[in-house]
Amino acid sequence: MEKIISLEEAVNLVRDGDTIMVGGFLAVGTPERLIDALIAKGVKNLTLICNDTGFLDRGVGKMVVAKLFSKIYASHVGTNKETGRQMLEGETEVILVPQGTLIEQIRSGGFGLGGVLTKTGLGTLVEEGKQKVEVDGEKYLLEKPMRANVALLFAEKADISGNLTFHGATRNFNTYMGAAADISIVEAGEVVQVGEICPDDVVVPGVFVDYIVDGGAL
Amino acid sequence: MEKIISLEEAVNLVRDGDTIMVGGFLAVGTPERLIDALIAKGVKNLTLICNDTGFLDRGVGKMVVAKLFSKIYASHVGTNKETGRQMLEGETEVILVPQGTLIEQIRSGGFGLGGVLTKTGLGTLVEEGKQKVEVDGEKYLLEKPMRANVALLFAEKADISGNLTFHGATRNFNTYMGAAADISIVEAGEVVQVGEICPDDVVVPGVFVDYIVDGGAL
Amino acid sequence: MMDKQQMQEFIAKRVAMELQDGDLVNLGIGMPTLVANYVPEGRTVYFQSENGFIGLGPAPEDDETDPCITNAGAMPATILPGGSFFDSAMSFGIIRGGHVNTTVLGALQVAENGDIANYMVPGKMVPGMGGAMDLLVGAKKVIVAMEHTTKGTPKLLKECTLPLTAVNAVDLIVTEMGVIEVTARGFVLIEQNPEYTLEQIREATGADLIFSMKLKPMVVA
Amino acid sequence: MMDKQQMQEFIAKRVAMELQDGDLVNLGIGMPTLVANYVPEGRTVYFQSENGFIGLGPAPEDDETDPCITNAGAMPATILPGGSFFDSAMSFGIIRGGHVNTTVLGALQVAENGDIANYMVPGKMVPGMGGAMDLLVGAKKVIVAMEHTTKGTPKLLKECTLPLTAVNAVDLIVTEMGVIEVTARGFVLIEQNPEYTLEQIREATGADLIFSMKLKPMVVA
Repeated sequence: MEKIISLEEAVNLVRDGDTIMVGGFLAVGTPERLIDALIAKGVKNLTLICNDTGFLDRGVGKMVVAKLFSKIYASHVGTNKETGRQMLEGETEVILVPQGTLIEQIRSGGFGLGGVLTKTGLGTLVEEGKQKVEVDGEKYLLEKPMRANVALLFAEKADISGNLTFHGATRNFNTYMGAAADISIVEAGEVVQVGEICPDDVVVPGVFVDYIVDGGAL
Repeated sequence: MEKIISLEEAVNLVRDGDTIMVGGFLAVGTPERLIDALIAKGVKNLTLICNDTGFLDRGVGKMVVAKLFSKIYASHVGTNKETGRQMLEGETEVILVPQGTLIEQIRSGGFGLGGVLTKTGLGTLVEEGKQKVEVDGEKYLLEKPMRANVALLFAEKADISGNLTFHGATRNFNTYMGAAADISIVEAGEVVQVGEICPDDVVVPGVFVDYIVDGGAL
Repeated sequence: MMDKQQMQEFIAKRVAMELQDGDLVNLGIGMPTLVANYVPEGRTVYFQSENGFIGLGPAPEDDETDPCITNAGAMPATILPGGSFFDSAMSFGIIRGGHVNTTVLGALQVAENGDIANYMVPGKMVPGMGGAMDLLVGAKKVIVAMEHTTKGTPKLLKECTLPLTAVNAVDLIVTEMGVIEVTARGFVLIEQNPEYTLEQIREATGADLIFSMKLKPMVVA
Repeated sequence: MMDKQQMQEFIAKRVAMELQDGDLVNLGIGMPTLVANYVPEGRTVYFQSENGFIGLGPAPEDDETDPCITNAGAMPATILPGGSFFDSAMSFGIIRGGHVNTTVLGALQVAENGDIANYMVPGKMVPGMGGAMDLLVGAKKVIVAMEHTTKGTPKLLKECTLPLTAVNAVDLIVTEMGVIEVTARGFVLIEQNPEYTLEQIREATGADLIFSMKLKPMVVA
């Protein structure tokens, strides 16, 4: 059950037209090497699900600049003026999603739930075209589960069975995206042998990780 | 912000008629001292939300034997014949909830969500009287959020600001019940000073913990 | 004739042959638990315990028991290297989300459309569903491991008479008599324990039983 | 007259006085961030950062920067003893679930019923709502910290004209001119910066402005 693959093998798992989820929050906890390799490979017409679109020169922002996306789901795109330009000029469809809703939609997709019932977005543009559900007299927006073909994630450490640990504010969306994608690839800052991570310390169990790229060996 | 209280102060926070959530899975990860103290105090007419009803002599099972509950929500009561007796003889109302639904209902209650959309229980007695919601042509049961007046929890270790860590299979329902209760009380195997738990290692942040009883000092 | 223990081992051994290398598997309490002892050589199977971990290992030696490490039946357990502990929300996210390859459960009744009843007998025995409803809905493959009848009364039926645990959930049934696939056409016997005749198996089954064109003897190592 | 920086510090100082001992507080990007510098002595306030931690501390010294510890604006940050890191699901569980006592946000417009617009100007500037919609819905108390007008154009209005971030969400507005409560009767001025006359404040406000019977001067330490 060796999950370690090369950067080249990893990016070959992403195909034109795929929906990808990418971990990270303003490029903190983002798999930069996987992103660089995808740009070098030149995949096309991707749909992105990510908290934000990073910066022109960091995180998924580099992929925006390289025009890999035809559609973007994100909670915030204000730190990357190229996203704004593509959106305003109609080159890329950008769907803004409240951050807390976005992570729950991903968790729903990964955890077999039918969606998210939230008050967030009620009475705003976010509710347009969406089903509302009343629970005990209170109205909630129904936000649908999200899934992807491939998740590209970052972790501080992975054992070779895919158990992950994190440092600092890098967990963000990395913890649930693996569950919600058909294929999940983790760029790990350090890869260790099975048994080197105490079972009490595992943050994401290996069942959600299909492949690991050793960030240290690159 | 010292959250440490005595066992006596802790049980005085539970009042007759309260709904309580109790952590633990078949009495593993259950706050046994809090339970013993509540039995000694003799609160009445409680509603219990717990994974199961433990054993006659362990976990919340002791409270069942002491007849503290008028209503019980649990996924499993088969290990405590007294629960079965009270249920069959109509002394206590027992509502059986699928385990994965129960934990999500608690999480929903604590996390401000409107409920849980799940296929679990469809076509069974569990769906009786409940709303169904269709999402993209698929039917889901809507299971409502759950909240409690008081949560009684167990953790391996707590710092005095309430950050918690766990060992082994004791996390179970302990991680989310604090969020879903007006007052949460943790019986900690060990209490340490602020700063002694690395921020990366915290499993439950102190914001969900109102009071701590030092299990080691009892 | 096999005695009860032999019968259970026979069933457990046959179920174990269904487990594939790398599978994440959840075993129900009781007979299904035995399956862990018979994983075919050369296959690595990870066992999930719904009380909160992956990497369930064998029962510990008496002097190594950790009260915080128990299986879903609260019996002392161990965790294997590479395992991980987590809470119930994660545990059932794994289960409901389709990340468990196979679950093995016992049953009181199974219907020919895959309905299953295994959590209560009204007015009599109401232990509750625990994690079974989620496992039946979420696991990719559901195997029922049980005796073919309850003292002669069929458990494989046209329709369940007891309250259902899940609808259309069961994929495969392994009993001491044979291996039965649950298909759109109903129960299909794909393996026959040579100790029983086809007529005996049909009689012990409370629904139509189709004999597979590829019917094989049920053999375990 | 205060210059822009003085004005922002003045507003931030006044907002800080609203924070109570033990509060969990989330500060938006920009001016609200300044509030952390002015927590009244003797009060311990915990800052939550929606990118995943509680215990947000001051910016680090240059040689102590940890690239994995940043605030919600991706700027280098520190975590205080007793802090904890977590993922976005937990972070927004805390926010949406009502566990944040106070959030301080900027705004483009606030309406007299508490509606707020602060995440986009259609066709022009569309940064996105980030965590703001969740904070506005989930935090127990919502304080808007902003300049009273945009170069003379009122930001406190009868109705917002920009797309809303949330409805009926704002509790208190702190500007360089005064402190305004959002009540069922509309905007109520409860504190007045003595540098401005009541008439000036009324003129700078695009909705009815009720002067509180208990109107006080707006004073900061």
